[in-house]
Amino acid sequence: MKEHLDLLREMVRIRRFEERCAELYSSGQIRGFLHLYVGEEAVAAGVLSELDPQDAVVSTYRDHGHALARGVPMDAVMAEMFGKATGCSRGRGGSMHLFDATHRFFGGNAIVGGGLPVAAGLALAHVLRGEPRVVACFFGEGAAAEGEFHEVLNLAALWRLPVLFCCENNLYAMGTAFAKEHAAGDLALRASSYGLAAWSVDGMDVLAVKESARRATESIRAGGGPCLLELRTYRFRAHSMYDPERYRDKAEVTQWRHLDPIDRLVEVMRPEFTDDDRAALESEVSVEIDQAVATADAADLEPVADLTRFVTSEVTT
Amino acid sequence: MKEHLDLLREMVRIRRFEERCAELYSSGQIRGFLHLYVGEEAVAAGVLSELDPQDAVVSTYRDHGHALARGVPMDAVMAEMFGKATGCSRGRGGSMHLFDATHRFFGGNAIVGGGLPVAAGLALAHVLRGEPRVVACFFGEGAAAEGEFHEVLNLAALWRLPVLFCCENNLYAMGTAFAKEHAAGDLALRASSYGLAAWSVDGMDVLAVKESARRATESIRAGGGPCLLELRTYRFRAHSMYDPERYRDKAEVTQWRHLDPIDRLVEVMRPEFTDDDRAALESEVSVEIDQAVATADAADLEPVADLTRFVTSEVTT
Amino acid sequence: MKTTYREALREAIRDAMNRDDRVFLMGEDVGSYGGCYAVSLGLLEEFGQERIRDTPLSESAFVGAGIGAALNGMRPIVEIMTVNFSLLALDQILNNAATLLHMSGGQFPVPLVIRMTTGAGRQLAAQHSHSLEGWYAHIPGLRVLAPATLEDARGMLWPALCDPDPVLIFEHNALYNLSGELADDAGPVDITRAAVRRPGKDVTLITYGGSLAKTLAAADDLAAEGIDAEVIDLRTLRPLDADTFLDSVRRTHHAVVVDEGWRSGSLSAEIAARIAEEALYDLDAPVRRVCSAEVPIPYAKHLEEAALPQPGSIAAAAREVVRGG
Amino acid sequence: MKTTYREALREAIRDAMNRDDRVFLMGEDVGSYGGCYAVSLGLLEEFGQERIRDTPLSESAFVGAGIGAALNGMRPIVEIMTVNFSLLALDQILNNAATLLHMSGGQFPVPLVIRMTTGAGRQLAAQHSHSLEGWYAHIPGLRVLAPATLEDARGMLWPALCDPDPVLIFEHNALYNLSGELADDAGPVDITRAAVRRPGKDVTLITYGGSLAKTLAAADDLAAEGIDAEVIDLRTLRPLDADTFLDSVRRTHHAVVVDEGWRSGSLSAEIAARIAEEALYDLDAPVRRVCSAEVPIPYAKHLEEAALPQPGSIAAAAREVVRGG
Ligand SMILES: Cc1ncc(C[n+]2csc(CCOP(=O)(O)OP(=O)(O)O)c2C)c(N)n1
Ligand SMILES: Cc1ncc(C[n+]2csc(CCOP(=O)(O)OP(=O)(O)O)c2C)c(N)n1
Ligand SMILES: [Mg+2]
Ligand SMILES: [Mg+2]
Repeated sequence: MKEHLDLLREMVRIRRFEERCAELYSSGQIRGFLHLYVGEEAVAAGVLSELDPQDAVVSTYRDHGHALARGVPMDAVMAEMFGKATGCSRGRGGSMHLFDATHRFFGGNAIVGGGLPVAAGLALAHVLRGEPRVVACFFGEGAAAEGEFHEVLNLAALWRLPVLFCCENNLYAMGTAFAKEHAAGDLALRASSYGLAAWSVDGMDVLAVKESARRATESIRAGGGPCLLELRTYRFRAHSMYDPERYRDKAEVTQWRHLDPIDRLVEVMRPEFTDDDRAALESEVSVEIDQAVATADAADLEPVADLTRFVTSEVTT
Repeated sequence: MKEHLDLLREMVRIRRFEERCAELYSSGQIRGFLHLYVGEEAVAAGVLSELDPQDAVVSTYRDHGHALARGVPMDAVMAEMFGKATGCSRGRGGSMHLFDATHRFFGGNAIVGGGLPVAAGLALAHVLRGEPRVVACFFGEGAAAEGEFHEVLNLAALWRLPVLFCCENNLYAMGTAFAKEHAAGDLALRASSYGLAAWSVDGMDVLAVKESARRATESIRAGGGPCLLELRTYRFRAHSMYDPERYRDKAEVTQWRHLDPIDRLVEVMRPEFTDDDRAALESEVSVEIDQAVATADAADLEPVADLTRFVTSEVTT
Repeated sequence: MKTTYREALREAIRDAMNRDDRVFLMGEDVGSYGGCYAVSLGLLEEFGQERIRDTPLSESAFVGAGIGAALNGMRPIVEIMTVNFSLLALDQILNNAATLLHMSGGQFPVPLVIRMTTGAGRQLAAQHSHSLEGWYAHIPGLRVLAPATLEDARGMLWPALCDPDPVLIFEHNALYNLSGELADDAGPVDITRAAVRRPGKDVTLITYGGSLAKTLAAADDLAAEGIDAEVIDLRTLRPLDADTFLDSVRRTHHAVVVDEGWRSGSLSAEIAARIAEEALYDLDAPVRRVCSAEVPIPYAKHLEEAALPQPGSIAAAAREVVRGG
Repeated sequence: MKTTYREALREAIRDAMNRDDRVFLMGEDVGSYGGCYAVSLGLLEEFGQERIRDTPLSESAFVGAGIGAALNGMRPIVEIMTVNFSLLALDQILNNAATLLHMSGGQFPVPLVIRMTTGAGRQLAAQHSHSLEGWYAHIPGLRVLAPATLEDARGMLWPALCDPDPVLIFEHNALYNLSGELADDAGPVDITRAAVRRPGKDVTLITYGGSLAKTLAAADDLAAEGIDAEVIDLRTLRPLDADTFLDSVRRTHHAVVVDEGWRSGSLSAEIAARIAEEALYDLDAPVRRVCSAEVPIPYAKHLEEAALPQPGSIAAAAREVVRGG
């Protein structure tokens, strides 16, 4: 039950956070590109609950959920989207580029596929030092059409790099449906042709995701080489705040909303988990979010004079 | 028998041409990088014998065999390597960049994997115009590790582009053995995971190559989408003239030399094909090569004043 | 007729598709999504999915496919969402599109048009805010265009498609919503010459693309102070029409180059170098460049604004050049 | 000790591997083949395949893997066979290696070294003869080095590895066989300053890498005619040590920039622009640039030679600058 509750809390934190971000975007407090994770919470919550602090995470531009589930403080994430000095990237990254060295969160990469080679390299360092660690690398099914997907899967399988490839198959890459992106229907099958263990998971079922992540990370830590999980999920909202969603039916969205990962976990947790418990959880989360917004709002901007700081390292001798 | 003889002639032309090139390199008449096709002749001869004049061909830096088997005049190929104005690329391309518009030979590409997207585009034009043509695209097993291999196979399968992918698996990419290049052992299996027809062929058996190419081109012309042939072959000589071949055993080379595609075809053709026939063929080829060398040697250089011609088109109005 | 930059681009595509069967548009989300910046909105319905062709996320493959189709008789327009992602296809553009004609001794021209978005200013952060058109302007064999006006958005595509060689068109992301009047019969424009957008006699401000409006704004401010600036829009970044800006500098004796690229090694360096080579004795003061700060463009609004050329910094440079330090 | 550029590079790698366990070398054919240009010959036997790591033909993947390994505590040396193929990894270099530190607000430095061959001159034709180091010198966050001497071949690697940020080292293919004397105790060199390779008072010739020898040859010819040329080797292409060449130009009042890149938009433009900005009043004549012809480098020897800077064309430009048209 504790485990279930933790997963639920994580998913609710992400869901409410994203909803608040949408509002803050409308009110102009968040700018740039904003990609929400609503509907996909089970993936981040399930996978990342299986990682250790010493493991590493690589994410995409749709990175809020990964960051929060990894433990990056919500204050720092929200402040980043406000472009503040207290943001987890000191305001330089914004929504798409969350970073946190303390949590070994290697960022939000906004070039589709661009994080995969980096994940392979992080894992290579672990191999060279003989450390039994896992690098979780998130990317979309759209990214799987990029050349880097191929190069990195081959490299990781060849060198048995301890990477957990997490392909979030939400059926769309912006407006491009899966069938217009990939000639072959089964991504996990394709991935296994590289000589690594790969399978599909119901990405709307957080317990299934967690269980698969457990099996995969165990195998990876034991030296079994990389694994790929195809996490079948769906984004309930538009690709970004600019997307009028011309490419899909409302009915399809509704159908997927019936599979809401939060509702499904709550079902599992009933009747022990009561309406009151739910309300308590929601209000706890809401306090956290309000707090994050308030501190972000109050925080200072980086001084303009510091614009070119961090282009190169500040060498302290 | 006529068919056999044509295949044999083509292979012998290539073999002797390459041997002459090696000599001409040693004597300094050919310069730059020179990649010989010795041992792989059955692939070019077998595949290209199944193509029509309206089909198209895309090749690599190891392109002499493809050019000759496609019908590019030997004079023009040799002159190109001499850097002469009469060369098939007017001396600008050299060994790695043979081109011939008349024979729809779209060149010699020296960026590993760089020809594949171009082949897809050539085929796309055929599709858009409704022409039942085939684009034969040659590349090595090393190229199959590049991202472009993945992107193009997916695109071609997705759009059912009429491309015949000819993967010349000669077991080495420069000094990198197959097993150090690819995690998965079976390239044809990998390719078929994209949803296209792919199979392996004994690339040292020209009749098997031809038969496979026939099946593949028939299927492609009939609208069956792309095919991939993994042609299992071997280069008898070094990767290029700079390669001291530290990475492989002499014994391995010797073993493969026993599978010499020319010898094997001759075996099949015996006893009808006599030693005298062979000698006649050899001398016919030798005359052609002598002739090509002589005319190349005698030909003029492009005037230095024309250095910047063809950077952009010369528009004649 | 009242229109926008976006609509003018769309009309140019529509017109080209109607004029020539060999023309088709291909790129990520150009079809059912309507184009990442909505340029191709509605064209799928009009021309069908053969000619308005959504591609997978495979920049190298579909740009290379454009090259192959161009080699084989078609006239493709390839859209790369932004210049940032074009790096994934740069090998195809440099080593194939720009090179095949010469390398084949004149046999294989590549009549391809590639459009892409460039530039910063919308808080999209480092990986979405590059201005790398200067790199493309370095490549022999390419023509590189930067429409900064409605006329050019409407008129550059057709001559680009008629060019037998590859042409790249850079659309600055800040311009899509630019609106204004465009003649009903607006059509093809000259893609070989720079344009004097504002005549003046005291200083030559040389720019292009997304910086044109900022530079014109600076010129207005300068006018109020009695400095009469001439503003030149390069329009064609390769081959450069140097005559137009050299003529101007010979008249004004002062030059400022405005370029959203990072300063070191940007196109602005080439302009400044040409002036130093060809018009040195006409200069009454050193050439000044106003460029982006040499920093990955940050997300936060105040930092991004500080990183980019602005009317204020342009006017300040002009003042310095004209009046001295 | 008598050595070659190739051996000096190898010795630098060996030395770094011995000094620091975190250092490893990775790239195509660096191991059993001995390196495409034989730089790493013998190192596989010495250090084993964990640390001398052959990669598949996947430039983007292994360069990106170098970035990841550097982020995670290692000190990788990544070899890309030539700059021509580096375009396939340019996205990783620009959008990750050069950008992560800033984009993460200072959290993630990338202590990576990437070595690659550049340049023409061996009849390798268009796709193997590019000089694109100028593009890399445009990227904020990178340090870009071009060793032109045995000392620099031997001495640049270690300080590059000590730099907390990514460093690119460009080795001109014509230099590998350069031989000469190197001090037995040759070691790390300063990687921040340009060097005056030949002092002179009449004209400043500014160059780097593969063009240094040609420029020195031109200086000898000029000396015979009574023109005393100062030759500056930039060594570090980013960040540029402008002071060294500006000081020189202020003394000689004449400048010629020699750069094997294509002229328009090459690094030479940046140098010329800096001179025009910072030393305009010191110039007695316009700056001249001697660059490669703007053409994909052709195979034929006579055409290739005509396309590249040569001692003759360098000397001619210097004469023109000093004596006038
Ligand atoms: C190389 C590259 N090409 C295009 C884009 C524009 N783009 C951003 S997100 C996206 C869709 C990616 O889809 P997918 O990988 O499925 O991830 P999802 O957004 O569905 O989570 C595209 C095309 C980009 N950022 N990078
Ligand atoms: C992108 C790129 N990387 C590296 C090279 C250097 N290179 C030239 S040929 C070659 C090996 C290619 O092997 P394979 O594809 O198997 O073809 P083969 O030479 O065996 O015919 C390499 C690494 C190159 N030309 N292009
Ligand atoms: Mg998706
Ligand atoms: Mg091979």
